[in-house]
Amino acid sequence: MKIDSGNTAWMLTSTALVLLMTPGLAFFYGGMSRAKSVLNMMMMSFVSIAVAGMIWVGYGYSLAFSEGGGLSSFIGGFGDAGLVGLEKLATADDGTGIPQLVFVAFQATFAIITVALISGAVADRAKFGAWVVFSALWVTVVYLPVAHWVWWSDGEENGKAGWLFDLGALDFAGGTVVHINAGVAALALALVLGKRKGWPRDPMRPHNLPFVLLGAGLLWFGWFGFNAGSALSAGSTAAVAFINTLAATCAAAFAWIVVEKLRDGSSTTLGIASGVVAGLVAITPACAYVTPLGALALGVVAGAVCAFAVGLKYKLGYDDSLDVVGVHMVGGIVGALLIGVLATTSVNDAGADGILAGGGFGLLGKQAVAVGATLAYSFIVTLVLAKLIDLVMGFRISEEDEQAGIDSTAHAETAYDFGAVRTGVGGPAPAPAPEPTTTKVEA
Amino acid sequence: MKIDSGNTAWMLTSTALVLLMTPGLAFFYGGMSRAKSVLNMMMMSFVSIAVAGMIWVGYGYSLAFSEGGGLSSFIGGFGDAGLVGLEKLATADDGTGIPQLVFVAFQATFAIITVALISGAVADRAKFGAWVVFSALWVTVVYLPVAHWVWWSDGEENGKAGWLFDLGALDFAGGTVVHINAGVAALALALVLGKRKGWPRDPMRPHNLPFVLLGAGLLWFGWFGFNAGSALSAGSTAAVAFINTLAATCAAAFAWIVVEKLRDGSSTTLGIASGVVAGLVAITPACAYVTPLGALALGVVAGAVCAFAVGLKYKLGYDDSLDVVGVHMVGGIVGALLIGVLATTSVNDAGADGILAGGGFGLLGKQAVAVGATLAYSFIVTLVLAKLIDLVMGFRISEEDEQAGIDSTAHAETAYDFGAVRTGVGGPAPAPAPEPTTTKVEA
Amino acid sequence: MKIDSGNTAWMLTSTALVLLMTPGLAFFYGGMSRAKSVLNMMMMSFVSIAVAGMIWVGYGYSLAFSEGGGLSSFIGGFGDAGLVGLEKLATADDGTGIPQLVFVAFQATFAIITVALISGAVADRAKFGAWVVFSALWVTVVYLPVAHWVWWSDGEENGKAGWLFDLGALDFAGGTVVHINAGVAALALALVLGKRKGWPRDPMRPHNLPFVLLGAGLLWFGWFGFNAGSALSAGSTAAVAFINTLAATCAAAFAWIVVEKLRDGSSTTLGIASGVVAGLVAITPACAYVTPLGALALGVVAGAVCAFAVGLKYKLGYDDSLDVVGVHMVGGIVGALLIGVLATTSVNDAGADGILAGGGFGLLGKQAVAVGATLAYSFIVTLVLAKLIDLVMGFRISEEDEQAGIDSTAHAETAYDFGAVRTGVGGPAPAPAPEPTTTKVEA
Amino acid sequence: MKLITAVIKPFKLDEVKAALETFGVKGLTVSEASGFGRQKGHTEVYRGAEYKVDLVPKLRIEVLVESEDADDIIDVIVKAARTDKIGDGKVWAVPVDAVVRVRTGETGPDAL
Amino acid sequence: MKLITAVIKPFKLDEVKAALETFGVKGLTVSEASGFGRQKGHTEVYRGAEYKVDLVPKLRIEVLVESEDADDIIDVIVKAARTDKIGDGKVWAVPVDAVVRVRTGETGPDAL
Amino acid sequence: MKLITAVIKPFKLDEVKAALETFGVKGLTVSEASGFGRQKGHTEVYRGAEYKVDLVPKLRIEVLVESEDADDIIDVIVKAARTDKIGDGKVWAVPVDAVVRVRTGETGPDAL
Ligand SMILES: Nc1ncnc2c1ncn2[C@@H]1O[C@H](COP(=O)(O)OP(=O)(O)O)[C@@H](O)[C@H]1O
Ligand SMILES: Nc1ncnc2c1ncn2[C@@H]1O[C@H](COP(=O)(O)OP(=O)(O)O)[C@@H](O)[C@H]1O
Ligand SMILES: Nc1ncnc2c1ncn2[C@@H]1O[C@H](COP(=O)(O)OP(=O)(O)O)[C@@H](O)[C@H]1O
Repeated sequence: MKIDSGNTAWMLTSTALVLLMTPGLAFFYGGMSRAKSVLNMMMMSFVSIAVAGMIWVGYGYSLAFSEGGGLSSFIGGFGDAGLVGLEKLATADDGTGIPQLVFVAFQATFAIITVALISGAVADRAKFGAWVVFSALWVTVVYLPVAHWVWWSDGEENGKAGWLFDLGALDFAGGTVVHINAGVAALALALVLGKRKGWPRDPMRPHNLPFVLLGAGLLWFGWFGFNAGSALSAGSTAAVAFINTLAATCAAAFAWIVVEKLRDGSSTTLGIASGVVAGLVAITPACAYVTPLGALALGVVAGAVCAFAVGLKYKLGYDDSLDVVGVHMVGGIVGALLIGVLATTSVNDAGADGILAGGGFGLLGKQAVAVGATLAYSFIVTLVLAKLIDLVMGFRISEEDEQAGIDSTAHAETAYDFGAVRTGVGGPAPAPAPEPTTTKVEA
Repeated sequence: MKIDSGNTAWMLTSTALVLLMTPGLAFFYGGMSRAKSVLNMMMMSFVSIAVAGMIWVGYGYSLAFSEGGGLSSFIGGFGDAGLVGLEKLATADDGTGIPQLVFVAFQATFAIITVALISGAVADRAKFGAWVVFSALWVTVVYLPVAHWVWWSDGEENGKAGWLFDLGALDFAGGTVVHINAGVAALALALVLGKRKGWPRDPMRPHNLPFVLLGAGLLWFGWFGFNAGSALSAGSTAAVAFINTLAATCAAAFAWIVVEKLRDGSSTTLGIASGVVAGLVAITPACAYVTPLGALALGVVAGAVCAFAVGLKYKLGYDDSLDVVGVHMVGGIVGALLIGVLATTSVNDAGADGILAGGGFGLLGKQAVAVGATLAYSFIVTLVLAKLIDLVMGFRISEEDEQAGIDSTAHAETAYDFGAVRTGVGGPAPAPAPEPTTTKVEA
Repeated sequence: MKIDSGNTAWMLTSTALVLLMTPGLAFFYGGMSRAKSVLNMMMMSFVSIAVAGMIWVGYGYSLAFSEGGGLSSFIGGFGDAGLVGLEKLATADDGTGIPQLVFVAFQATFAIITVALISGAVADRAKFGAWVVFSALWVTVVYLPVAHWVWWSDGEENGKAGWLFDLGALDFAGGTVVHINAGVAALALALVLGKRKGWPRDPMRPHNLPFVLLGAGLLWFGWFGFNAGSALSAGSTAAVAFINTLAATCAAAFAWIVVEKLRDGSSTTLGIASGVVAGLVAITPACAYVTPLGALALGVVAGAVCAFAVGLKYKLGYDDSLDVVGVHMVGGIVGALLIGVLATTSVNDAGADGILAGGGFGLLGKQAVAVGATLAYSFIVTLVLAKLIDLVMGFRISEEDEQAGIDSTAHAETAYDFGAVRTGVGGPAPAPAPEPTTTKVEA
Repeated sequence: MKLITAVIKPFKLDEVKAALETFGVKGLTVSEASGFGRQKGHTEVYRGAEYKVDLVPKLRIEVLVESEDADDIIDVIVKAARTDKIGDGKVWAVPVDAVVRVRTGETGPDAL
Repeated sequence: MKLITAVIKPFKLDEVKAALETFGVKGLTVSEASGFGRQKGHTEVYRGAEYKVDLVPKLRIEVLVESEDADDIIDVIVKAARTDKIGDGKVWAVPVDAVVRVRTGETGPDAL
Repeated sequence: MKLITAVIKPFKLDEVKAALETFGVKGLTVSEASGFGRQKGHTEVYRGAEYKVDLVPKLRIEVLVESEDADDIIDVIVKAARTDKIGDGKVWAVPVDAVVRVRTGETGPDAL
């Protein structure tokens, strides 16, 4: 069909917006880290862009979004590997009239951010090389299949599709594929890597809260591309997704700081930033299926639940350093399940009716299956993958390097140098030699 | 009418851009604050998003942009409360073909930033809870009516409309509704709260000038959505608004630093950042009504006037901490009045001719009425509101808390922790107890 | 022709995106500077926006993009000075249906960033006033002609056009006009200004690496407007440009840190950020002419080559402080020449076939001519210009001011003030007077 | 001569400085520090985690004075820095053998 | 009384502090510093440029103690701060004439 | 032994360090500070507001030396740090009872 310049304009914009989310995440996470490990944290996000981006062009798009022959319910094939020959196609049959390569690019940014999200669980202590290997493998064996399950169909009526798509589970913009998936993978990774030295005894507070807010702001901004862009067109569905994304986020941010105020006596910056993200996560799967008032309600629940969920790690004893589990996994589950309650076709014919709209418990059931399947698959495969990497190359840095700070030991840099007194990277002295030695820290 | 995907794409983008302005503002203001109160400053912006966003969905849009029965010239009604039933509508009769909910979301971001702008006047010293209450009430009793006066009409010829709309005063993107309104409210609030301890004797210089520039950069970027988005379509009017926004801002930034150079000997970073914002403020109401050369002239005037206006507070003795009055109120007035001089229908048929285009003094008169009405209404109502809040719950923190820093006393956080020596939130010792005590600062 | 709202929406967005790149650049460069000169670095970017923006409206657009009578192959005329009368035009004959003023604004942002790019070569030591004069003159005598050579044509078949356009050299989004041009001008300027005191003996490491990443992130985001926006429409060409921009950047970033790891033992933050920019630079001229796999290859080459090229300055002894030459000049040349190898009309009919697509060496030859001409013209004219400015007003600050830090001596500010102990701007004592003196550092 | 060092609460700097100037002290040097003493730090709960913070921010003031003024100046500092709450800090004096003013090379009490 | 000053590697702070507390020290003051000694710094190569970095980050701990404890405390610090690698730091003691606790005005050993 | 402390202008660090190394000093410790003295600070006008800034950034250098070198070293510092403008700083010496090198446990002059 003919290219629709308006839909294409919105999708180009959305793609750029979603790409910006990963640098935004680097700040959200980096600000929460300690000053001696902020760079490593940010590097994990940036290298995820590079790795997942290259994979996507190479074979990722093809495995996630092409027909996979007999395995089509579970994984795609290599027909579109290298994106060869897609240059002049418009996305065929969906009526949006956007060039195929725009859809490819849009989806690339989802794969990128999903893997980057996981890194928050392993702040301060993951070998950088091991992280690079992990991110490549994880995209391949976890992300691509799950994306295929939920989003792929050949577009024909009664045609082939991913098994969760077939089932009728709703996930508009990636609650299961992105957030639950990343959140539970983060849990698995935190378990394999173990706790940071000193955790939870020592304070490991955010070293730069304005950066956390910067990250939250950029994430919020980019998330409009994520959610409203998932309409693949600039029309009423995008409009609904957009206003709901705003409404739910406002409510969740507010709910989080109210919980803090009541429970702890003060509302914090970290709290409002986390509330923003929790709201965004929870509305993601639901944004095109609920009313604005429904979105407000969903936001309140997500903000309050996640405000409590981030404390779980202290009780259960896993060091999910920057709360990926408490925000993304829990928030994603809240959103996915509340679809079963709040969804209504009055908003979007392509949706379904949840409990409150008189649709009964059927939808909730399907949502639970999708959640459960994603949790189980992602957790198990990630656990195995991480263990394997740990065995083969070691996933964790030495205790000495961790204490000195991973920025200087792994990247030969320190984040800041404000002083009048200029010092070096400040790692442990290179060696007990009486004469100047040469530490190579070239860039 | 049918949805126009191109116009919708631009309005979705614009809405996201304008939303980004408030986090941008958090950095613009936060960087200007002192290190011990930057978080509180940024929190005021972020919580404004949450509060105004929820109100907008609840009843704000309805009061501002729906028909209000007998009071229609002054305020809307509750017909669209909760946005119920707007999901599938396109904006009716204006020919732009954007979904109604996109217009709702776009306007939400205006309400949000307007109230956030005010917070710059009360840096370091406002109770956070009181700010939250203030922001909710202020949006309701000041913003919604003024927005209704200026922008609402039922779309019929000789139909109903807000009284300033009826009058024929021009305000393309919100010079009166947003900037003059916020600026004069800031003045009222600064008067009610009083001066910071030590002001103006002590230096209270920006603690992080790069953040100020970051804020200015994000504001500038987002402002293209604010101004060119106010065309509600992607066509010639948006194009004019866009280039004028660029031209005026360049001129104002340059004018400001030239004034500094001549007057003080050096051009400063704070100066160029402030000049950018002054230019943006001043061109806001005028951007679709003047030529690019007119915009350059308007920018020069705005930059130079505001560069002097920010010094006024020292002469008059009100502590408008981050120059909301000097930049937004004064810049807004400059822009609104210069429309009366520079506007020309050669640029936009929907505009009018000012003095230079041979339109006489009529337009200038109308502009003056709109400015005067907004100044008077906003100042008085804000003053009363703030006094009331002060009486009921106290608007200002204790002197001791102010000195120790509002970040640690109100939010139990400090913005930065760069040191090798890790310390706590650093507020005053919790209590003279010989044994460890527990300060609850959970988040 | 009629306005196309979709194309216009995308071009409005792209223009805003490209404008954001210059503040992004301010952070990329500012983070790499030392703490005592970050503000000056950022000011150079911001003032470039102001200066180039005003010039563009005044006469810049006209000289670059209008018909220049007998000199039309080399420079435009003054027919469109002041943009008078362009308000209601759509861009005439190119079929994109965007308003003329949108094209004007889009191109303005290119002129702006090109001059700002140069400033990285003269960190810490250029008189601010001299920089302002330089930026105005450089845009006029270097940028405008080169842009005219490469991009201007009157749209008629066999009509008039810039001489490089005529030649058939390909530069989709500005590899020669922007990057090679700025890169070689940076070299000339670094030679005229000389080395920083202490360079290369003293460490002059980035003072704020998160800012470098922030800059890289914003540049990347904005660059999608730069490259995909250069299609001037939202269709297949933009789609190709977009995915290629992503692919090449991922590959270049990864290649750079692999080089570092192999050569130096660690991958650095500065490395990945530089790799991102190197990839963006190199794909810029090529993005609409190669396949995604071609873009990956081009990215790998660009990342690796530039990772070595930034070390050249130490061998050759010019103080290109923030690696403008090594990244923009070298990266730009890599991209421009690789078009001759990788271009294929299978992607874009408006392109040409390079060596691999069976087009022979002809295209490579044309590319080499365009590169050579830009290098020669820009280098020589910039050298003369800088020397002249140096003679007339002095281009470099005093050694004492440089040592004390240009932020405090030229702008009367310091970037940060985190301390509990509040100090002043910290420049050398104003004068040996026993009584308080007044240093004017007003803003 | 003596070197008097005072570790005080940061927000008391202005008062201490003012008091010293009133007394006639001609110069002083300030730096940032952190410490603990009786004020053993405190336990903070942040985002559900409880931990002990035992170093509290302080400022460290150094003043070179003539020996005969030492006691009075200690007194002045103590008075100005006191809040009567735990953590108010310490002041101590050590003997100084020599002092030189860099600019002029003056030594001894003239250099103060 | 004595003032003991120790310049140590930053990451040794916790151990030194713990050792001092175990010994019975009631307070201390910490500040950031940088220094060089035998550990002459090192040469770094960054982005192709080679340069000498000669100041290495350290922490500076000050403890006021009774004269008779000084030697033991020096010992305790030395043991806790030692890594046997170059750059471990210095500890020194200077005589103190007077100490006052700001909060109470107590002086002498009572003020420690 | 003596502990020599010098408060100097920040940009003089390199010169002072070089001079001390030439003299044969084996180590030193640097920290950031701010201070005032004759150089009473100055009045600044920023954005229309006038205020007094009275603390100016300085660096604080500490060097442990053998007693007999103390005077010479003070001299070396004073020469290197001098700009002849107000605010050049102070140098002082206090007696030291004991010095220990952490790494080896050496004491006295050997530990310097
Ligand atoms: N023995 C000591 N040696 C060095 N500094 C000390 C010592 N005791 C206390 N201090 C410093 O004095 C500060 C206040 O001491 P603290 O005992 O908490 O207060 P108070 O003296 O009011 O009981 C500490 O934070 C620490 O910096
Ligand atoms: N003479 C000195 N005066 C002051 N401080 C010193 C002196 N010598 C060493 N230091 C401090 O002690 C630290 C460690 O000294 P160094 O000689 O490197 O280690 P080591 O004693 O193990 O050989 C230095 O970084 C410096 O801060
Ligand atoms: N009495 C003092 N005690 C401690 N430090 C002092 C004293 N006098 C001056 N200083 C330090 O020396 C620095 C320079 O002193 P100042 O009197 O301004 O210069 P000059 O000695 O050249 O007149 C001050 O900033 C302060 O840090």
